[in-house]
Amino acid sequence: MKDINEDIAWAKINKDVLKSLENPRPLYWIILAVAIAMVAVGVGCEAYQYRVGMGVSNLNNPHMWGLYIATFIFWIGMSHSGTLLSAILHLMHADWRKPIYRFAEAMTTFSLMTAGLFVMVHLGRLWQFYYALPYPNERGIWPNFQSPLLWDAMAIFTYLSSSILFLYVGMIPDLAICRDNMKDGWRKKLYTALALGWEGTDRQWRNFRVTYLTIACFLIPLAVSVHSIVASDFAMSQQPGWHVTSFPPYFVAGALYSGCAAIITLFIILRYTFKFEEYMTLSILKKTVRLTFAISMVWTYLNLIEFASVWYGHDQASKDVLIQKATGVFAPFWWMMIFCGSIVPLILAFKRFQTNIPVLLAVSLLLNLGMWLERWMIVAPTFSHGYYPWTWDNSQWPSFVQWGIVFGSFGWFTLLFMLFCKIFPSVSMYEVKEMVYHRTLAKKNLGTAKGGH
Amino acid sequence: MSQRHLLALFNNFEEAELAVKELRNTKIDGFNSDDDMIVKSPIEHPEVEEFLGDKPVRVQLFTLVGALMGGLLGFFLISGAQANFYAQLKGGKPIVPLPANFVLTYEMFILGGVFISVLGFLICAGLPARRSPLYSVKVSEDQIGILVKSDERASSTLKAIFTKHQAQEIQEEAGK
Amino acid sequence: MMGSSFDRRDFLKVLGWGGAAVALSGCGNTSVEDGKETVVSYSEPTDYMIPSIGVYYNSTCAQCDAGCNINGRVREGRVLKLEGNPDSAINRGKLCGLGQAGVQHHYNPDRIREPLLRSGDKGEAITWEKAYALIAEKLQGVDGEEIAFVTGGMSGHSKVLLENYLLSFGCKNHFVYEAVAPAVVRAANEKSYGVTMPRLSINKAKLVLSFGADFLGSWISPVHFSQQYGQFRKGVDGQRGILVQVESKMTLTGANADRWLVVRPGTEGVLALGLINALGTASGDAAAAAQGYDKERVSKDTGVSVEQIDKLVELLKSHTPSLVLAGSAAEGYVHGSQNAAAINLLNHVLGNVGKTIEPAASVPFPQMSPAVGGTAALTKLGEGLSAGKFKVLFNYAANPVFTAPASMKLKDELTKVGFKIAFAHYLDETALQADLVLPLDSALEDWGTSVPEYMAGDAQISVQQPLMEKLYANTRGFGDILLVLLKQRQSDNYKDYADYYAYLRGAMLQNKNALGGEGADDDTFWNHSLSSGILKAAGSSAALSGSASAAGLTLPAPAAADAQYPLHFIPGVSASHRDGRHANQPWLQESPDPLTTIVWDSWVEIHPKKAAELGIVEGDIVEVTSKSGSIKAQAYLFPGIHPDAVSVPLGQGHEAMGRYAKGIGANPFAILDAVFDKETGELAMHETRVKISKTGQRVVVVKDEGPAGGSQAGKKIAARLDANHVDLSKEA
Amino acid sequence: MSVSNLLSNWSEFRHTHPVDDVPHDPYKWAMAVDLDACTGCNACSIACYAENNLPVVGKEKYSHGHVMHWIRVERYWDEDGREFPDQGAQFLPMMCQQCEAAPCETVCPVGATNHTPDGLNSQIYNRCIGSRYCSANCPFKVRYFNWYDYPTTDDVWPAEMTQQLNPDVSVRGKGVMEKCTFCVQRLTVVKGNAKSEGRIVREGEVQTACQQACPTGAISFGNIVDPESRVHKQWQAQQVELAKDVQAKDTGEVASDLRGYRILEELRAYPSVMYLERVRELAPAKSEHHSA
Repeated sequence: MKDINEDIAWAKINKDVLKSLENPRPLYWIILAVAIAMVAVGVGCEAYQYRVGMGVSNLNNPHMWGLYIATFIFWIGMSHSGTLLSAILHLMHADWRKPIYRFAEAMTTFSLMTAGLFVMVHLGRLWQFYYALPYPNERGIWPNFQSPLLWDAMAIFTYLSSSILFLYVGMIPDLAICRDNMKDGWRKKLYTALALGWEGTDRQWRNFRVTYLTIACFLIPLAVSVHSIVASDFAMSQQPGWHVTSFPPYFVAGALYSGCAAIITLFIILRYTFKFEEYMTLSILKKTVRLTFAISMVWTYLNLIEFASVWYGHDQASKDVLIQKATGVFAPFWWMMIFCGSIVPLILAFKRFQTNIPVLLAVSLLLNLGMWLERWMIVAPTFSHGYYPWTWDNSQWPSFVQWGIVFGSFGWFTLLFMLFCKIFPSVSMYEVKEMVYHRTLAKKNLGTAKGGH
Repeated sequence: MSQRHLLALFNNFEEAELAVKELRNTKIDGFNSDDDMIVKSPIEHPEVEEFLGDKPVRVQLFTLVGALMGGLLGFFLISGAQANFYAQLKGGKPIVPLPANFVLTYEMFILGGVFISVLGFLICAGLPARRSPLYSVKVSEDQIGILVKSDERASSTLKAIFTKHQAQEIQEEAGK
Repeated sequence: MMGSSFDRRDFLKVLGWGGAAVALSGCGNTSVEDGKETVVSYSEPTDYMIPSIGVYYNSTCAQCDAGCNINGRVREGRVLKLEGNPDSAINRGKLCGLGQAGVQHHYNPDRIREPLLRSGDKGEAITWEKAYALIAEKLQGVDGEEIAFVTGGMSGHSKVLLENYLLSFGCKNHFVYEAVAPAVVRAANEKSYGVTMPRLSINKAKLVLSFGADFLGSWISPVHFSQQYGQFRKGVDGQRGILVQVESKMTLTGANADRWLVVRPGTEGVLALGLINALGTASGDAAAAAQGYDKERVSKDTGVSVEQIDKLVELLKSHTPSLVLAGSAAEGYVHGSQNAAAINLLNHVLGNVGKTIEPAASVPFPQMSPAVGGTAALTKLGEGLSAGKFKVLFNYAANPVFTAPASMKLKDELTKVGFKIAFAHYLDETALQADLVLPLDSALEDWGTSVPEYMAGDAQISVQQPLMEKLYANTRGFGDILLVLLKQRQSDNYKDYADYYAYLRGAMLQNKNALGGEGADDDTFWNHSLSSGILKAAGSSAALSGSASAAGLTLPAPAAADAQYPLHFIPGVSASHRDGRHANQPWLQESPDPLTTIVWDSWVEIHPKKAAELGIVEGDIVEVTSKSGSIKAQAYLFPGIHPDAVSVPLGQGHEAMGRYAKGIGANPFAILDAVFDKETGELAMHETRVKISKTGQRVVVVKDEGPAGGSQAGKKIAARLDANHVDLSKEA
Repeated sequence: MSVSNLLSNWSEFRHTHPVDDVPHDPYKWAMAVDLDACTGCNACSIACYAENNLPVVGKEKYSHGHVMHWIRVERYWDEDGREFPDQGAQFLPMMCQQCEAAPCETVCPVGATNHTPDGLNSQIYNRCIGSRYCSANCPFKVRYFNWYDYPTTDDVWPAEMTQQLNPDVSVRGKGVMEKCTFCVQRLTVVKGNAKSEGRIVREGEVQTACQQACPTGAISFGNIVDPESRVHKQWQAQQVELAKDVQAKDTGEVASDLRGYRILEELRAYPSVMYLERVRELAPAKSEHHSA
């Protein structure tokens, strides 16, 4: 299988990546237009809901959260892939991450920004959202620091800001390349400002390495904590089906899973759109696919653990919720989730499918669908079948407003991502060079190849 | 005596390494190899540290301070707010619930660590910086640059060393 | 101030004390309110109107005929909430949901605000002068027999004025029409006990056996009975009261019974006689009447098992005194009077008469005592209408166009009347047929007195007083209107009374000695009357006739199945909606029906077994067809109903009235067959037979109950204990 | 100063307020509902609408589960497969249970729902941002969210009907959570009166709207700290203790004639509402199938 060509000229790397910043193909504009249209749908729905009231979403008592929080978890989950690829694999010196970690990190940032929107969207009084911020005020009123929702807000803020910093710090050498290669214009100014005067001096590199490593070290526990805290929204509550000890690891596994699946999807799309075949090689894809398969099995295992612990436990209410999931009104979606999340990834175990682009695209989309369903199946059945039988409710379904906003969120993510790809290099040039350099060195040391570039 | 800047570009890291080593080993009048020499490279070369001499990195210090400050700030801000706001009684919970507060303390620990590390990075790396007088876009592409500052009298010696090690290009500019 | 021509007897009659065995003192001061109370300074507030401080005024609830005494909270001149008057013997500080909703009647946005004169299909607002002139004009030269006055149940001084007004024409056509009233039971009581409305002491009974009397929901005086029920459950002499309800469709009372016995519709009397037979303590004609009603036959006829009859007999023997009640489910048949008589006979046999059934006090002023009615009046009205007898028809506090069976074609018959005047709060179905609609004050802005039909304690007259200023300048109290009309007829007799308030005050002061005001000066007495809201009258109570007479008591064999209309139709009477006059009060619409938890709609109750047979599931729109018509409503599977019966609640299905009532549900009055009780001529409400068919439509039933239905899913939510485990009389 | 405050009052702050060792003093409002007396008539619910300015949402919104009744009367049937419910139905008025360790309180991100010193579970409408986490975590689902702006919705309060609104209770706009308050506006008034007279509120001085309306007197309400109060006596007689999650009745160590219980007590929310079991005569057949 073709991997990155070690003989590739460094200047060509620069040229190829920088090319992706210019002259968008028509396909790019089409995607952008579709994304904007989707955002418009979401914004319209939200404006309607804002004006008329949350009732138009057809949420009700007991269905308090519906798709909003389900999709919120979904996007939070997506964000974990970037951290996985850049931080964890960075620490593990897995150099194959290098051509793809940049867009994965961007994905982290943008999916967090999308997830944050859902926190806002689900608020009954969006215009008072700042009450949840801990700002000093004359009356001495603070938010409730005991609320997992506040932890959530804090964790997301920390995660988002750290991810942006991580993304940015890691991009500084590339921004300098952009600066050096741009003609005058707004781009030149932008890159000049953002590159902070980076010249690749030994002092800069020295501090850069330590800082990058340090942030990576912080990001890993942070990522775990973020999704654990999101899981705490549920696990710390008292509701049957949510009050589950294994929720935090289950959520983290689910997050990595959906993130990896999304990386496969975006990998394929970027590879095609920007003609990055030389960098986003099939060998990298294969590794990503194998990683995804492994995580899918972890997820499946945690799923089974959860079911089993509920099933063999004494909490009848939780058991009822589980039975309800498998047999009630949500059963089609629940079984679909099992199918997409645990059965479909088995395809990835077969070598010939690990590099089959059309199959992988389809599979990765199905995996994401499964993971989205998983989040919905966490949120909705518990609401519909809680502790109090009188208020059970399985007849209310999300209205077009909920669907519209969920739909819009995908447009929003795509929009941010597409803009990013045209403004910032989505493949890390300096790290690809490093990768090539180190591989060359390794080969040279083995005496199998001549060095130099 | 006026100062001069010289930037030599090398195609190859090994050649640059040899040039640096020679510069450091050669006693040249009007040139201090510890302070007046900067290596610029398109990628990170950890080996540079070995041949450029021991230059400590202090970002970790910022990290430590930042993380500790973040954690402490978080804990005391939260506990203090809770302790001064009596209306927020939560049935069945103490006014200052430690386990709950540890979560945010932890988040603040990380937030402080990351933010101050980045601040430390900027300070230690001297960023944002004014661009140095001699720069070539080649160093962000594929060449290694060695920027030296010396008295005018030393420049010819330096040039000779660079040329010896197959420097592709030598730029020269009067310092201020 | 009294003219010499003004005869003392007439004077008494004018004021409502005619027939009163009381001495009258001299004339009182009838000064008119000078209006200074209407000017309020908030900077120097009077003690009854301090901003932000609520003050409470006593009055009388007009939402149903129980006549509970209420206590209205008024703040800044607005009445906000109604509570029960704690000093009332009727409701003792309590108030039902229907009573609570009285404020929504008062503030209802759909109230009529101007007198309306028919002009084509529209009502044209006119002045009161014009309206009065018009009435005078239309009554010119009309004979007393050509006037019809339809009202609901009435009492107190408005009844006095009305009777006097009709008397001025020599008119005897006062049709007291109550669509939902225990009229047959009244007649049966009269026969069995010698009084129509004896005092019932549920709280003294150790066992209450109710044949379809929904005394906790809608029967006679539910708030009073609910209070008694509370005591009854705590137990008498350490023995907890047991409630057994016999009916074909579960009422709210049935839902609270220890034992709910479902009987074949119409066989309540059979069961009563069967119990007499099984008790074996009866003698004379009671024993004779029960002759042949052995357990097996009774069980076969009624569908109640022999074991249950045995258990019931055992309970009746061990729990004395008991109380047997005949309710609307028993009386609603062609043989309703017989049913009620048989049930009342059981009280005699059990020796309850005089123990739990006692004579009620009655006010010594027959002119003021309640004029009660039923549906028999409707028949007479219908006859008069179809004969084209009436030139002028007045309608007050009744909605016959809505509540009369459609087969009587009352709406069409009304067109034969020359001029129809409706006193109304809303443009309801009857008001829409009128030529002149006179807007009434709400009960919370009007003056009045009333005498409850069911006298819970000592004889009392309840005072109704405005709790706030009138909302609309052009509404009038019924008493005020009558006074004006009376002045048109007999100006001399009434010329001293500027308005109904002056009349009431004058009337009360005239008789203050008999109303507990002896020795008090007029103002003190009057203020006391208003502040207490209740005037105790030295009442008398007729003795009950102690002997059980079962003469002429024969019950028909259970009705044979009707092949074409196989199901009994049971119109449900709910505590909130009664005959439908309150359908425009949104709290009542949104308050779930206690048993089905359905809101804002009608429904067809059908037993799950029957539903399975017919392939009906919840939410199916079914058509209920009788000989007289059909209605469509959503099906609700309800275990508390006889499988051969279906039930639709009354009160919905308005085509007019207001925004909250119009177009909601279906009106079961429309499909009632015009079949009457043989003795009293009352409409046999439960006698209609129907068939049901699916229409193919299905809706989601809007109700509070969730998909779990009435299940607690194995959780301890509403827990229950067996009676032999506890002694409630010891509890705090 | 927060840190000194924190340090000086540390031990106090570490109390688990108020369940174990810090009793409410001088007030702790509590309720007892006698299901044996409750007839399911709904008077309580309508009285609550009148007292607390609850919006009437109408059929359409009711069908979507947007009803706002702070006290709802639930109707349960026996589940023993009988053809007819020959022991009647079971009714249960359900309102906010004012839990001592309320699951809703801890999760509110902005602290809009808190525990008051007199043991109520308060809701601050102005502070609420509508995250609905409280309701999500409420086992009884007795919190009601303003899905629409009811004051401006057609036919909820037409201009005429606004005059009925109780000025002591704010009308809630869209996006805030609300629930039963134990008629806190009434409590505030009597507490103020009592304070100005230098005493505590006496038994019988205040009633909740539902209690006041209830025709059978099934609801009793009062200050459970006051030994004279009926609620105190009832709880004591039933051996139900506020801060316990297993009562004498459940342990089986005492006579079985106790009928006080709290709903979903095993969740350790410590509700302030005690229910008294409904009592019924044994049915002649299938008597063992009662659903307690």
